[in-house]
Amino acid sequence: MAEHKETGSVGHIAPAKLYVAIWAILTALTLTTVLVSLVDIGPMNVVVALVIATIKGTLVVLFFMHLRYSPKLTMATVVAAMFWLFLLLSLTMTDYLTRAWPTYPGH
Amino acid sequence: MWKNLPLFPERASALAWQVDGLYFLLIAVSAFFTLLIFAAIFYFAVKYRRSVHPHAVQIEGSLPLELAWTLIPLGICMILFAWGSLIYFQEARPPKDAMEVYVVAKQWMWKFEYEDGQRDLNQLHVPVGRDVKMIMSSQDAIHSFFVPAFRIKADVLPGRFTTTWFRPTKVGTYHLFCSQYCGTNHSAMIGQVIVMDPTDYQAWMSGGAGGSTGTLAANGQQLFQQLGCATCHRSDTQGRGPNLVGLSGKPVLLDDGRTVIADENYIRESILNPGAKIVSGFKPIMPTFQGQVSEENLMALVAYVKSLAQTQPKGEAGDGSSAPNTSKLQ
Amino acid sequence: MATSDIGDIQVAERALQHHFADMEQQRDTASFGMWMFLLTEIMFFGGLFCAYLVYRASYYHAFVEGSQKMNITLGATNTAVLICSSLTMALGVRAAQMGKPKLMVILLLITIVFGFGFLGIKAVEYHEHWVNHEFPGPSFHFETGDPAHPATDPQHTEIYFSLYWAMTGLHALHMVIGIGLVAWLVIAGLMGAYTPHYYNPVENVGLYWHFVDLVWIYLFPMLYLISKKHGG
Amino acid sequence: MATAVQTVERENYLNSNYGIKSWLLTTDHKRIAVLYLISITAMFWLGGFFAMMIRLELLTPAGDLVSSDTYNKLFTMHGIIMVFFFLIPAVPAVIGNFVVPLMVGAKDMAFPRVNLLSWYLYMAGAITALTAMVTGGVDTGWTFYTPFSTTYSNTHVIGAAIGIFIAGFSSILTGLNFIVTIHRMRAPGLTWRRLPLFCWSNYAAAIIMVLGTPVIAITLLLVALERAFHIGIFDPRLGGDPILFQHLFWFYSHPAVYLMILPGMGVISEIVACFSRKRVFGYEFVALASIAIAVFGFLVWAHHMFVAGISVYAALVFSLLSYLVAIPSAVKVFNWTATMYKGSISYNTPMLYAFGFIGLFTVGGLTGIFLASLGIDVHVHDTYFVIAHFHYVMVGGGVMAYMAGLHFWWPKMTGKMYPEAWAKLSALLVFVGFNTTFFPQFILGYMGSPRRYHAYPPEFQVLNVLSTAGASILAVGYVLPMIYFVWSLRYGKDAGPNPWNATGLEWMTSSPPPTHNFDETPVVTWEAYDYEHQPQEEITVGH
Ligand code: HEA
Ligand code: HEA
Ligand code: HEC
Ligand code: CUA
Ligand SMILES: [Cu+2]
Repeated sequence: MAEHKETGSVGHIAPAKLYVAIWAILTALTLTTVLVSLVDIGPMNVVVALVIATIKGTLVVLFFMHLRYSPKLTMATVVAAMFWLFLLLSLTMTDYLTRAWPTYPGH
Repeated sequence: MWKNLPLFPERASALAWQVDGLYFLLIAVSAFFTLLIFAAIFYFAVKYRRSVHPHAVQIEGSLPLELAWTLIPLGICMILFAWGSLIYFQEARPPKDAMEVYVVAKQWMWKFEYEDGQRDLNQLHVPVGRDVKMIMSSQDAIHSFFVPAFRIKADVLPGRFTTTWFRPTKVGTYHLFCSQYCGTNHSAMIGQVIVMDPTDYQAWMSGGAGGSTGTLAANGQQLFQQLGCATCHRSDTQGRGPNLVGLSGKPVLLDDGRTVIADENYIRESILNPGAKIVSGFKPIMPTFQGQVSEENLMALVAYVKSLAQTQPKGEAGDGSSAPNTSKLQ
Repeated sequence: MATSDIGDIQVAERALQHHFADMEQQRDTASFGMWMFLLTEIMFFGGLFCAYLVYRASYYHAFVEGSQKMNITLGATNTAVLICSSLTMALGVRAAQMGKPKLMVILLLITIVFGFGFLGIKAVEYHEHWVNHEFPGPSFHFETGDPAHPATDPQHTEIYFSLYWAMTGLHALHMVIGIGLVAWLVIAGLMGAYTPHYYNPVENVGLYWHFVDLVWIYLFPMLYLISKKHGG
Repeated sequence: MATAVQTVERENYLNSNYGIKSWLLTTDHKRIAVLYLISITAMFWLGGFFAMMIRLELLTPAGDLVSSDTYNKLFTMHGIIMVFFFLIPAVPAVIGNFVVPLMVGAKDMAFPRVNLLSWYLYMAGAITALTAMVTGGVDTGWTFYTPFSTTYSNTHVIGAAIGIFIAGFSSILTGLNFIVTIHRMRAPGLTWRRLPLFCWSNYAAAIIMVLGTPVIAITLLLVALERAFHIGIFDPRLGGDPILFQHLFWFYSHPAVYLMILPGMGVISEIVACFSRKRVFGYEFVALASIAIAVFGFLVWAHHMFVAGISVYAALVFSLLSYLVAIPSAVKVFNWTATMYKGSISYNTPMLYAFGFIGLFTVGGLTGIFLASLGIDVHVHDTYFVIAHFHYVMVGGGVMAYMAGLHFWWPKMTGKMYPEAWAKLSALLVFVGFNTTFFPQFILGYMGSPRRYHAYPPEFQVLNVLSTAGASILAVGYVLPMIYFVWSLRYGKDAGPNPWNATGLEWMTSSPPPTHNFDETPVVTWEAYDYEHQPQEEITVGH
């Protein structure tokens, strides 16, 4: 079969300690994001919240979901998902964010 | 028979020629490529038919050819794109001194309100040679304002204004279609655009057609008092709200640092959803008027606020005179 | 291709479907299929994320007011519960990989308990919103929190709640399905269906479970933690 | 010709098992393809029937045949059926399902049971939607624009939306199956560069199914929720934005139009190569063009919304991108044409349809260029120009390709040849009827005749009469194949494994293929379309 090189791609067994460590980090990050939300740092609130969520998400995908040990094809799938979601959001926003722009200078 | 078979729409606006020009170019490009492909297929199919050409010559491909038929169409496309966009920008940019007509679309009719307060149903009267700007919104579903002879079309949305404009160049009566599907009588939501001689137009105007009740702006001024807007928006700087004189068309600095142009939609939004854009230096205390003003009243309010931009606000003068620049016929 | 010679080979062969050449091809295929499915799920939620983004940009203040009705303590607890369930799920898959079916069953059962815990807490929250008329529709009622800020339109907060219910509701539905799938694994596990040579279903349900966790990881800050400061 | 006398009937997927159950519970991709073939044909007839009703109503300017409400339901149901229940599944689910596993040398799809589930979901969706139609109909147009669909229509919108929602999952699962099959199930030696272009284009289409369909699913779900609970996401009275619906709708529905054409393009590549007896010119470019269309197709959706009230700047971006997506299509058209150069061309029915496809798709595609141009689209948006454009690409392109493929693989699917002379006649009728129906609509559209109009101004009548006349010819052209295909099942000549003497693994097994497709897994050592080494003499049919 064309793409059958990565033997044991799915079969990788990660140490239990690693899982527990990831869990600890995730829990800590949850606490952090709640605490940060209680202080007002203006627009940075959103940024921090999303960055933390993204770190958490990445950890889940890489370790709990074994993406780190998965074939390239699987990684490509994840990247494609992120990319298309980005397309949906960003191209929609090209409309909403520029609606109020003037159609010509000096209006 | 040929009388019943017109093949090309009338051209009755300044813009129509430009659209048609691009259309002809597109037809030429399409005809060229279509004929090219048809001719090639026909020629190959005959020349290399199995009976005379039993053994195919294997040809893998050719990079130069691939590049050629990628880049040449691409180049043509960029020209078409640029031209099309230029026309579109013109369409999206109403001239400043255009005469304004407010349009309320609803299932299944068109209501027009002229600056002077005339109202009309399904018939739009405009003088020839004058720029006309349509400020439109819908009471229910989405409709679309389409006048083929002018080559313009714009959807009419509920909950916000859309605009379009045209300058009629030929006296006559033209189709007005609702081109966005809007329910049972969508196909009956048609009307006429009647382009008149300026003198006829004046006569029609003063004929009191449609029953005028004071100018739109004057109505708006009344509402402005009734709804209590005037308690906050005063013509000095003492009010709790910003002074609206001279607002329309000017850039407004918002408290989040953005600047927006105070066009019809901004004024509309300021009334219905004042929290969305807060003017810098003011508190978000203005209550929303969503659900309290009808579409028509809203248009009157907007017309009034816009009229305040003139140095001598029409509404305040209360003279109900026709638009100040009627004389500027082109 | 030669199959390995370890003991459970028979279970594995029974599980090999006729159109695959070997277990490895079958396993890779199943896993890839699952990832593809999760990709479609992302786009499925993506439509809602898109609506959320657009309206949050337009009606920021109304969204802030809506988010203040959220119970952050419960939300955060639920996040923690889901993370714990993900841990037990991951360990459960690991147990299956290592050929410890009993351990796997226990871990999966704990996962189910966490799952129900999440739904229970969510139900408490839903109930609270329901009695407060924070459910979109004719019965919706919302007082703007701050009289000094009448500019926010309660109707826009209604949009916030529409999105809140749609997103968390869809997520909860995924949880319910997930619990069902894990329960199925438990039963099959008790019957000895999985061996180190054949545990695709465990692996795939695990992927699904983590994905549902992942969605919540985003929903939590988006819906609960918009801003504490009034009127932002 | 008579050489292919089969003495003992070989066991094949059709005769290996009889009985309703063996069909309804089958996991054999070939049988599932046949199930799809039957259901999709029924849907095409139903959609075609609605089309004929539309055309009859439009014979006169007055709205005299049916009431306006009925007319609105007619074009809505015509659009919904033709798009969601006919053309989107047509080529992939019927032809793709049958040939892709054969082409890649696999015993079946990667997930045979999921494949069956897809068919059941399709049926469930179709029945739900049809029930909504029978019990009162839907009148929103196939585009379901809000707030009309959510607030003002009082027809069975929820039923139709749920039907499409369910069928959407059928599409998602089919796409998923294709992607995984093509990645994981290829025979040894069948590298990506040796993959037939039909597989490439189905792969590209599958990308769209998998990434786009979920978005329309959630969007229609929101429409249903909005109707049921008034949640206000698209309701302007609550501050919701009806244009957001259009964004979400077209995010799927524009790529969906490529979903409808891409598999068809794959069919054309196979056929042009086979009947020119040449390798497809610029194979790599054609293959990559498919992927490019699938990816770029996601970037252009707002070109359906140029006059909807979107930002002028967004309109510019989407117009530019719409031009870009046209380029890979152009590359394909040129490469097909070049494939015929110095070929050895025969005029069998599939090839006639392929000629038709290339010509009509070119016209349809080039008029797409008109629409992508902002200045022109403002005028022709929502007129018959758009109707003509998309019938040229969908009927002139999509349906032509489907017919081409059906004729091409019919011998493989059934083991029988269809009657060539009748088939040629019907191909001709379809071509003539099609152009008579839809060419006048370009003129109508530029004249300003709006679409979805039940009655129209009298000056448009002559062109409309012409169009209706053409539609009648078209109908005859579509009825004929139906008759002779059924006829051929009994009276057709035996086809033999490879009647076209084509390359491709699907031709290396018997017709109809055995349940397991291949007696032993093939090992591929040659390029796709290796017509150079395909012996010439063996051609049994055609001339
Ligand atoms: C199979 C379906 C299909 C396909 C393939 C296409 C292909 C294209 N479509 Fe079409 N389209 C539809 C189905 C399809 N469309 C439908 C259903 C609608 C209406 C929906 C509704 O409102 O109900 C629609 C509507 C539609 C609109 C919106 C119109 C409106 O409502 O105002 C636009 C605007 O840009 C558009 C553009 C294009 C373009 C640029 C292509 C391109 O991909 C075409 C590319 C092909 C070519 C260009 C031809 C081959 C090239 C050459 C021979 C070389 C020479 C080329 C150049 C010089 C450029 N289409
Ligand atoms: C795959 C897609 C597809 C296909 C194949 C077709 C096929 C046809 N379409 Fe359709 N069409 C659409 C997709 C499609 N259409 C869409 C998406 C719309 C927009 C809907 C909307 O606005 O929401 C539309 C709209 C549309 C309109 C515009 C309605 C309006 O806006 O008011 C018209 C008008 O002429 C039309 C005509 C036809 C005709 C004559 C055919 C013919 O090709 C059909 C020929 C087939 C047959 C006739 C069936 C087989 C023959 C028989 C069963 C014989 C017996 C029957 C009789 C002779 C009565 N279609
Ligand atoms: C309670 C006081 C109050 C009332 C009543 C009120 N406004 Fe305002 N208005 C404000 C304040 C404060 C602002 C500036 C902050 C903002 O943008 O919301 C404002 C802003 C505006 C603006 C934008 C002005 C700019 O400079 O950009 C417009 C237009 C407007 N109001 C129109 C109206 C109209 C029309 C009414 C009546 C139907 C009305 N207002 C009633 C307080 C009020
Ligand atoms: Cu109003 Cu169509
Ligand atoms: Cu499109």
